[in-house]
Amino acid sequence: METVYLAIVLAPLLGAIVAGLFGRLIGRRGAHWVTILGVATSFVLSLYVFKYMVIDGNPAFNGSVYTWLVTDGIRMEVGFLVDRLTTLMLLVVTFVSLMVHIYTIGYMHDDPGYQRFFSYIALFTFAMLMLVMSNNFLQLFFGWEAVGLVSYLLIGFWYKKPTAIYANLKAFLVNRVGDFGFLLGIAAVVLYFNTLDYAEVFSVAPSMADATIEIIPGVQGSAMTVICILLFIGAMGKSAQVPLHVWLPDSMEGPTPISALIHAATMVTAGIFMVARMSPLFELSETALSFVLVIGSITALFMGLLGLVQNDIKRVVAYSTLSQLGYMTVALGVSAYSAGIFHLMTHAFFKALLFLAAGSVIIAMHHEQDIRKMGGLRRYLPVTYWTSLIGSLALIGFPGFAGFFSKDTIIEAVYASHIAGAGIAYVAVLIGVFVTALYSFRMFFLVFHTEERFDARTRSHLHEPPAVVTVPLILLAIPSLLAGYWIDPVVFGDYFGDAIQVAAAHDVIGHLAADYHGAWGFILHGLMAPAFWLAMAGLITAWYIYTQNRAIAGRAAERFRGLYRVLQNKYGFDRFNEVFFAGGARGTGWTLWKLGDVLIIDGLLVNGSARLVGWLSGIVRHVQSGYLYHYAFSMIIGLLLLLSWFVWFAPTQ
Amino acid sequence: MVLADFLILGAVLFGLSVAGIFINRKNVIILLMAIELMLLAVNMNFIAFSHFLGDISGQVFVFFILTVAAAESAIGLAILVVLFRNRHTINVEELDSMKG
Amino acid sequence: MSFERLVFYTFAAILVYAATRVITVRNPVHAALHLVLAFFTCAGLWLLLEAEFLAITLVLVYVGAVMVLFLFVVMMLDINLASLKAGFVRYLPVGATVAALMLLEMILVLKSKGFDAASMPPPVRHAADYSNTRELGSVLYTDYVYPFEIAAVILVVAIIAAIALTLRKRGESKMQNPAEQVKVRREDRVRLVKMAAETRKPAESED
Amino acid sequence: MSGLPLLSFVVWLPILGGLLVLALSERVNPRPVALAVAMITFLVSLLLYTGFDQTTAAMQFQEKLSWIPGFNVFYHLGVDGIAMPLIILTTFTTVLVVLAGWEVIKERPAQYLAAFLIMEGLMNGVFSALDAVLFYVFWEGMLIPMFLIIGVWGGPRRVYATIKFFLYTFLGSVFMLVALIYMYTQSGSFSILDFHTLKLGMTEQILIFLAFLLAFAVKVPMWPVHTWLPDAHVEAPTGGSVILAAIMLKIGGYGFLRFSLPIAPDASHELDWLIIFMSLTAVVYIGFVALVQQDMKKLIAYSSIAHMGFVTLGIFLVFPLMDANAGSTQGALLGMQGGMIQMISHGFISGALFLCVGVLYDRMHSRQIDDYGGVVNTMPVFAAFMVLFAMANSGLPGTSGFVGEFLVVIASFKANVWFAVLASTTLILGAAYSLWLVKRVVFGDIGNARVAQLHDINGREALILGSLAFVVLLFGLWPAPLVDVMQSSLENLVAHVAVSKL
Repeated sequence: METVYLAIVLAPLLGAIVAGLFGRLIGRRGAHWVTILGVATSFVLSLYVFKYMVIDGNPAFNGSVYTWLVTDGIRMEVGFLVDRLTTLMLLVVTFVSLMVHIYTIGYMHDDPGYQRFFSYIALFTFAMLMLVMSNNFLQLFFGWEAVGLVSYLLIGFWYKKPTAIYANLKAFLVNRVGDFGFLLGIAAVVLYFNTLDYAEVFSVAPSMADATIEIIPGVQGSAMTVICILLFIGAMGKSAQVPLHVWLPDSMEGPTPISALIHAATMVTAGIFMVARMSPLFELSETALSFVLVIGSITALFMGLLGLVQNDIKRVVAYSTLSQLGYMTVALGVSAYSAGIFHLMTHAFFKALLFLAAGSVIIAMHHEQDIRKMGGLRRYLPVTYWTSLIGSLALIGFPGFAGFFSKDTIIEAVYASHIAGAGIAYVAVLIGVFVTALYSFRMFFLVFHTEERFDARTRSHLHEPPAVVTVPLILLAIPSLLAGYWIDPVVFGDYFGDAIQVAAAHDVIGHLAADYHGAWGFILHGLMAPAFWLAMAGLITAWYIYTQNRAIAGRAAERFRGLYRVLQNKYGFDRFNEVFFAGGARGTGWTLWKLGDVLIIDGLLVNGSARLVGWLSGIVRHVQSGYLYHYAFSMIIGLLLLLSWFVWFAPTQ
Repeated sequence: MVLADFLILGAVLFGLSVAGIFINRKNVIILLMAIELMLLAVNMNFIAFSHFLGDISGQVFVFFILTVAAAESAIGLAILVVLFRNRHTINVEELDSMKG
Repeated sequence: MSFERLVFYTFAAILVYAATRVITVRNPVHAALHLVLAFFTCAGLWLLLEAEFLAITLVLVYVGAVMVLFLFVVMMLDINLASLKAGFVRYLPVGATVAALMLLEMILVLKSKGFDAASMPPPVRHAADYSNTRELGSVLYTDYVYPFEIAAVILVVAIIAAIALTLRKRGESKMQNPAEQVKVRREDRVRLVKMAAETRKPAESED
Repeated sequence: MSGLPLLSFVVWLPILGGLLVLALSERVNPRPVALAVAMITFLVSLLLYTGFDQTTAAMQFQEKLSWIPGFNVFYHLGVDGIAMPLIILTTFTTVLVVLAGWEVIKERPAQYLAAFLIMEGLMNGVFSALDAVLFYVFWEGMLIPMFLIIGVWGGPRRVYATIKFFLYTFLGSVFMLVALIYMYTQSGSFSILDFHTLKLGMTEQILIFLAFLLAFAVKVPMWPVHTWLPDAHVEAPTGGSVILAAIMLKIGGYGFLRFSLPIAPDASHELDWLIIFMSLTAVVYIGFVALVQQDMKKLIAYSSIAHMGFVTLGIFLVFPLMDANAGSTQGALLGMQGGMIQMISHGFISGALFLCVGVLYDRMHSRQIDDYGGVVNTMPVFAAFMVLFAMANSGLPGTSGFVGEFLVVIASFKANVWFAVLASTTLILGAAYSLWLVKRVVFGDIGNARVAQLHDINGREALILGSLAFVVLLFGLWPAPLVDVMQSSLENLVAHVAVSKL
């Protein structure tokens, strides 16, 4: 089986290298065929692994493939841990990546960097697979940074656009802030477990539950809490949780396919996957779980709110991704890891769908992204219309759709959880449902239903994009509809087996499973739940405001002008980062350089000492006056001093 | 005739020659003479010690001091002559070309 | 007051007076002569201390040679006295204080117990036939022969230095340089010239 | 193969080669001759690797001839796991530098190449000398060619820079000489190995340690005494700053491993807080300073100071680790290996970055970042290399820059949490200044007309950058050969240091 796993990982890499280095040789068609072939093979192999692992029920595979470095008793190697969690992630990543590859043929059709783009997204798939399949912290970190690198390259793909190269630098640096915490977490793991291998760490973990670490001298903190929080900081950076979320909206500068692939389906979920993978560690620290919960709920609610005021189609979807990531983090917070992963899967499908739909709208409207200049596209883009309707319904959790199952389970789980902060989280998550419905259908109506707000010239060649764009939309619409019905095995069955360990006290899923009887039962039960009503309320208010009486939106913005302005500049995060961090860093750098280096060390010590010697010798020069008698006098005075020393101070024997 | 008397005399001579150096700092010849005087004072002490301690080596040393003093004044005067021949003056104030 | 003490005090007085005059008189020639006087009185004192060889040497060497040299130089260089004497007293106070201070300290040392008559053994009175020169000579050529040689070398060096410093080669004097003369070669002096043999015609040769 | 005096070849071959190039500089084009000499030396140094016995920490390829019998001084060469990789780094970089200076150096190329070859020989001598006097001769000799290189072929302010460089290093090394002589008086011989076993009291050790510290801190350069490096780099010609960054900084680190730690373990243990404080300030303080530089070479120079801060941190972690877990040196090897690998990898990366700036400088004759912009539009291949090296400089896993930093951060976390926190700020700062440089120079629209006329890198430059990229990626993905070579030597050093000498 090891060769299969190697093939899954190396196929996209091979495609990337061939497309990247020999792009000009194999031409545009060659490039996209090579990469699609690579990703397709890994998708097919993932299906095979899914059958082998889940259907035939073979045991998980955990072996090291290549020893990177062995020092001081710590083995650092590249290894694969393929269990049910990995297979699920493999499926999601390779499927979405394949869809995006196919979609890109249409989207990047007339882009000069065609081959380069394909090699990057194939390289991204390789990096994501390395991350997902790793069995030790080193390879996880390798995948982590490689994914960050490729997202940097992709966001800045159109390097001529100054906003793009600003966005990719920002994305990389914010990711690096997350990786800063992540690396410290790994170092802490090495300190306490003296190994990087998951299996060894998880087996020893329970005995380390009450180990202590002294961060602030004198204060003994719980080691597991510190490790989990540090690892979660890494996840926050990658999965764009509140303080480190600032890069995701800007990453929309990149081409839409990568927004779909990276910033909706795969890379941003890496953080969620990592926390789920580290469930044995997280279960040992209550404070870490509540920390995750609080961060998740803040992100879910407040990022959703921002979605309301965005006018760029991709930005709205980006903020909805942020909010949904918040939901997944909330799920992890209440130890409902399976629900989190399940939501990750469903979200990957319908969010990729929404992004690609937005992409196709953009292609049709000739790269017009402002929803205020769209409207009434229902008649011109039927396929896009229906697929994005399915996507939106799945997003808001309309019963029967994929989103409903995963999001409602999370809401139920939060309701059932007793972790500190669960109450607030439940409230935030509920309001979030209403807000999600509101902004997603606001976008939907403004783009597809209201009056046409574009000029004749765009209308003249407004037509459905080619099949290569619409086919992926349809292919993605199917799982957005049906993925929900896998809830039975994935969430409530023991699909994950020992991949995810949940402490008895926190087992909210087990608690929910008590009154869960089949998917249909779940739907019926869901109809009575508040979440459904809030979603419908959101949908209706969106319908009323944006199709019937748009003035209300204007008046609301007018009346709550303060709140509106806060939402407009995204709670001031961007300005704060720009002024405090970037400006602060440049400021300190400047003062340290000008004051520290140039003035003190160079000016005072180095050149200063040279000037001192010069000044001193200037004085000493005058002692040699050239007059004979001065010399005679100094001799005699010297004699006198000697004499008086001899007379007064000399030690008599 | 006590040893102390001679030593006091030597000291007086020495003091006078030091004062002499300070006083006519500009006349090199007087400086040389003051130095001769100083040497004389020193010899006086030597001889006094040699006499009162009955040890001849004091006088031997004076013997050598005389030779050195003679050599020194000879060369001093030679320098003075050459100096005068080149600079046409021996006034110390004008001879400050060796300034730092 | 024994006669000896009387002689000592007169000589001392003259000596101090001569010394003060040396440094205060305006004319260098007078200064030199006062110095001669000082040397003579000092020789007298040394005779008092039974160091007659050195007294005579002092008179012979110093007065005879060095002071003559001084006078010779003073006469030769026509020094304008005015500039030398200007600002005569500017350094007087400093000089006086330094000299006084030194004198004070030396006398202070002398006043200590170490030097008064009590602690010193009485000076040995030599017999009439005691010859200071023989004693000095015996010591000089036995224990101090090495320094003696060095003293001789110093004197030679002084002589050569004095001559070298003041030597002046007058342009027009024709001097023979033996080194040059010896170094000549045959080619410089003799030049062989090849000439055709000339036969004398019989006729011309008679007249 | 042990018959051949390999080390003498490695030391004297380039020096004689340099003199040869100098001799026939007028008659024949010196470049191929210099390249040939450099290549032969590189191949000979590879023999050092193949013939190297990785199991023992003892000195190998030893050569010992009496040099000055009067003072018991020997011409004693030998190399172990610590020195051998550095020698190969030197020979490898010199080949690249000779290639890099091919077309660029117009006036007096023979002297330029000869200076580099002679310096290479001297540096190999420094790494392989086992006799204190021999070491000191090579150590001071090495300064002269660099003094000439910066002084003659440098930029406008070269005289100030080169004098400052020379005096700074010289001031440091004078105290080292005093320490060496003192130890000679104590032990009667100048052999470094004897110094390692020489019994020394605490005050002696502290004084000797401080003497060595001054010499090596200036060389590394460590934080307060680093201001000569940016000036030297800005004024040095491309080849000069590559050698300066790639090898001369490593001599400081090598010095700590060869002299300070083994000779004065107790003093090092006593003063480890000072070194760690200086290294951490270097990482953070210089990180910020590098951020605001306007001159590309100065930025890379400051970045190499920050990276070298990691080396000294890694080396001196052994003592806090011993304090942290009661004397056991478990984890100390991690830090030292991290420091050592960081030295080698930094040699490649900063060498490559300087070559990149050199490539740009040869075309545009300006090092100011603002003069560039959108270089990727006219020089795509070069842009790819530049981005790769910038990523390696910010410690991206998969490149050799990551290996050293990863090991040092892990070891420093074992020693003290705050060391690790401060050390890993380099993750953010390193990425910040490297990528901001790349953003302003490489990406974006074409900055100005002159950038528009840039032509992409030619075969020669591609060969140089390509080989460096290959090595950076090779050691990033497969660091095993590098680590195994130094494993036994570092274990021996850690064991030696753990034992007190009082």
